[in-house]
Amino acid sequence: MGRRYWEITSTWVVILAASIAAWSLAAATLPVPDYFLPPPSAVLSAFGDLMAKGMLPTFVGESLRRILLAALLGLFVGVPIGLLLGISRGTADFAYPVLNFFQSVSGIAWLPLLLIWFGFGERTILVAVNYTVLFPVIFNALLGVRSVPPIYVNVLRTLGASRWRIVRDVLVPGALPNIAMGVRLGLAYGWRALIAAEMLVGANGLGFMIFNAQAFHLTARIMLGMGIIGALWLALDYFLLRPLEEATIARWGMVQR
Amino acid sequence: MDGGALGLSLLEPMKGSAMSRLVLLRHRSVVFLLVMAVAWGGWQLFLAMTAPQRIDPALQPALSAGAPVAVAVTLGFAPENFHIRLFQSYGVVSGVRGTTVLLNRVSPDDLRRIARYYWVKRISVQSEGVR
Amino acid sequence: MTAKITIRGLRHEYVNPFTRERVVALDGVDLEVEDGEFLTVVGPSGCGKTTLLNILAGLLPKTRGTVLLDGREVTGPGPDRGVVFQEFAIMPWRTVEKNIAHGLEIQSVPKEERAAIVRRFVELVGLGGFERKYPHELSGGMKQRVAVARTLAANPEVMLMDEPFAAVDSQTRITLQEELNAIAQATRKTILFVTHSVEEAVFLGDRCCVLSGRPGRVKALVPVRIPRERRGWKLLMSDPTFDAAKEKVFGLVREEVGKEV
Amino acid sequence: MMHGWRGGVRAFGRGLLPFAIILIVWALATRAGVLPAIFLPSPGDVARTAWAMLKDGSLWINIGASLGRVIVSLVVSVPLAVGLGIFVGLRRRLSPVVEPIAGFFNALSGIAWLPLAVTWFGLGWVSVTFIMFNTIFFLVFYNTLVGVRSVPRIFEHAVRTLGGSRRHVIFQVLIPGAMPNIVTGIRMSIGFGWRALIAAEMIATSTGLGFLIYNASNFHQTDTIFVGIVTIGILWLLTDRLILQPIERWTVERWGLVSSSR
Repeated sequence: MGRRYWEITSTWVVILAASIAAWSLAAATLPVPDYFLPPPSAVLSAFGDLMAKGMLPTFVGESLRRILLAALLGLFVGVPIGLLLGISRGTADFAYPVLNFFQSVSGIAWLPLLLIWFGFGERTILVAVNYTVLFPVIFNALLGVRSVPPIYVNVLRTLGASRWRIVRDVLVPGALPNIAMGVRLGLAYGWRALIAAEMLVGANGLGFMIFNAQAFHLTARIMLGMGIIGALWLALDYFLLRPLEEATIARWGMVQR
Repeated sequence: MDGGALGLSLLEPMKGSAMSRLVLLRHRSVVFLLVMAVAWGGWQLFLAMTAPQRIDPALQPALSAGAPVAVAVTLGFAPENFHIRLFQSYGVVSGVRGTTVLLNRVSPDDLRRIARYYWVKRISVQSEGVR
Repeated sequence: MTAKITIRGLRHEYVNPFTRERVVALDGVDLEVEDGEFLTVVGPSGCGKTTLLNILAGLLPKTRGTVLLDGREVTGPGPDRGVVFQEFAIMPWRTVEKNIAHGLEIQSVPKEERAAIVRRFVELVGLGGFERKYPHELSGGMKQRVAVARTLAANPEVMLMDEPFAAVDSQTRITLQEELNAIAQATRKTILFVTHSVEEAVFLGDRCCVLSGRPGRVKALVPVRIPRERRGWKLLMSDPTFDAAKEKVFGLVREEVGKEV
Repeated sequence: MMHGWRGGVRAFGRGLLPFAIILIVWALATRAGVLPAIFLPSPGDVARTAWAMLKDGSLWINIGASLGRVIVSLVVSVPLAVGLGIFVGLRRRLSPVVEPIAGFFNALSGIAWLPLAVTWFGLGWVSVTFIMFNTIFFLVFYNTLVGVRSVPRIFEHAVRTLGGSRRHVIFQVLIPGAMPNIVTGIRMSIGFGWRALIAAEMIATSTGLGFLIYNASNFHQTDTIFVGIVTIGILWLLTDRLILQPIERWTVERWGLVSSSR
């Protein structure tokens, strides 16, 4: 196995070096205008430039603030709503088709309407992103409660548990894996909706950064922005979202559905 | 959606099997949050401390008086649209001279906020800056 | 008469890829299995029973020693050594029929012949009527019957079984043991059966090979002189020869349980 | 739980009940004049506009444009992504390295590519289709790759002890074993693909549902926006029922493998 570890890192080095070399070569030789494919060095200098001008921290800061706000809202508002809807069969059957429909219409599709209601401002972005995050969270929390195997509920009933205890000891823990998945899915949609909303509304943020850079043919900034968008999501996902999901599944070893 | 669908195993290809996944798991996300908090806090502290150096002493009386002032904000580079829009949120941008932005009717509090931007070189009284 | 399986001076070490720690699982194993013999292998947990079986199956490269089947060195997995895994390992995306026929498909046995063989083994393991079902629709016991039928259908020289009945309830376990006994009698196959249950080892085996604690080596070979025909569940209840053999093997294993290194 | 078509009708009816109630509440709110029509048109207005757009064909054109892009992108990128995902997944040495890279592009796929696409292909359907293509491709490719690499080794051992060669292992174990992940990848790629399409159509093209509703908002035609949004919702549910669930039922559910829910 040890050999494989070295083998993987060496393949890594080879692939990275080769792709950077190919990129620089293509940038230098391809018969296209410069702004079509800036070399890696141009992206690095764009990074230095945007840091020196204090623009990059603002763009990253704005985007992160919005997505983390949506995450908090999703967790502390979306999850409770989903659980409440899921607990009683009546509301669950009523809410399921509605939630399914509204979840399928992404936040971005609502953007034109939001522009009319809230205009080209921060509020439109926040509503669009939070809508995109909230519905998958609520939908999956409801799904989670409904998918708890009835055997657990019956066991507690035989022990004379009250409805509240059944909710606390079975329905909520049982729904956790779905809740974690719903949060991850919601934020994945939300992150993309945020980038799109920032492009359309033109407020500071990574979406705006790459969209605005395109207008001035600053392709190096576009590539830098894209790299950061991808890297930020991976960091958020790896450090916050996957642990959330693994903690719920790992603890109970439950397989969803 | 299974756990791996959107994530990746870039940073954990060869995890030691000795430590149980759960301990490592909690460790990883808590460290991330701590590092972010400390970095953010340190950064704000750094900005707060370096801010006064950027304000020209001549502006002190106007600041203590509490009335809006007209200032010249000198940057280390020619301002882009981004900076102009930023300054417009603090006062009225009356002109740009190379790397200096002329900003009128800035309240003392806003002035201190502008001074916190690390990319701002110096904030001086406008008349003197214009000559 | 040369032995079906000959093992001489077999040693196997596991190297932990991260900590470089070396664990000796088997050391100095010498064993011969006669043709048509039903040999059960039993020992304390961690004595390398499954390692021995995996090496015989060719799934695990040995560190040192020779392993021969009909005189030929064992290098990799092959149809001559059929394996029944503890976790069944039958394909969830294939019906019972298709799973049993899997080996025959690989050896490109013609369709009609395949169907006939599959029908024979479906009856032999008592899965009549379940041919069209998918694994997730079967009980643990039935899944294991599919695995046994699949291995037998491929007509291997030797059948290697790695604690196949461990994950099955005790009632089904006894019926599976009786069925395996009947199959062994009918097919005269050479079978090497690894188990942690002493009773199962004595009930099934012509001989019981007791492995010592880690590093595993052959501690003793206890013959069970009971003809196959008489091996039924009544035997388990009260039979002096059976009880004597069981006690002997149990004693040998108990000695080893406390001694893991 | 419902048997036969009568059960189906009752379930369908029960499914529509909530929407009926919402319609009624919506109608009452607009009649009561809570909000000016510009903000919230009455269901009647929306229905009339919808009917008008259906009659003059403008709705069909945009539906056709959007659906066309979805179908083309799916037909092109799904087979390519599955094929490449399996090909890379089988390479012991290559796949552990490609997986994180694919993970990165997977995290980036979608609307973030728009500015670069517009730089390369300019405004228009090429850029939009490119966005659809890369959203679908990377999601399916990554999931296929992860799927092939996560098939339990025990199945490979089983086939090899039956005398199976590498060919048997690939076609009889790795590909079917990866199916749950591949199906998940396809389902997610449709979800993300639709969203990316609508956003891209708003920015980079002059046909399609995204453009329709964005353009309508410039002229404060709120009723057209509602028609567009409802159409998007319905199209999504159709693609989900007609494309996705048959695939899922035919492959994964039939084998009883756990295919993660939405």
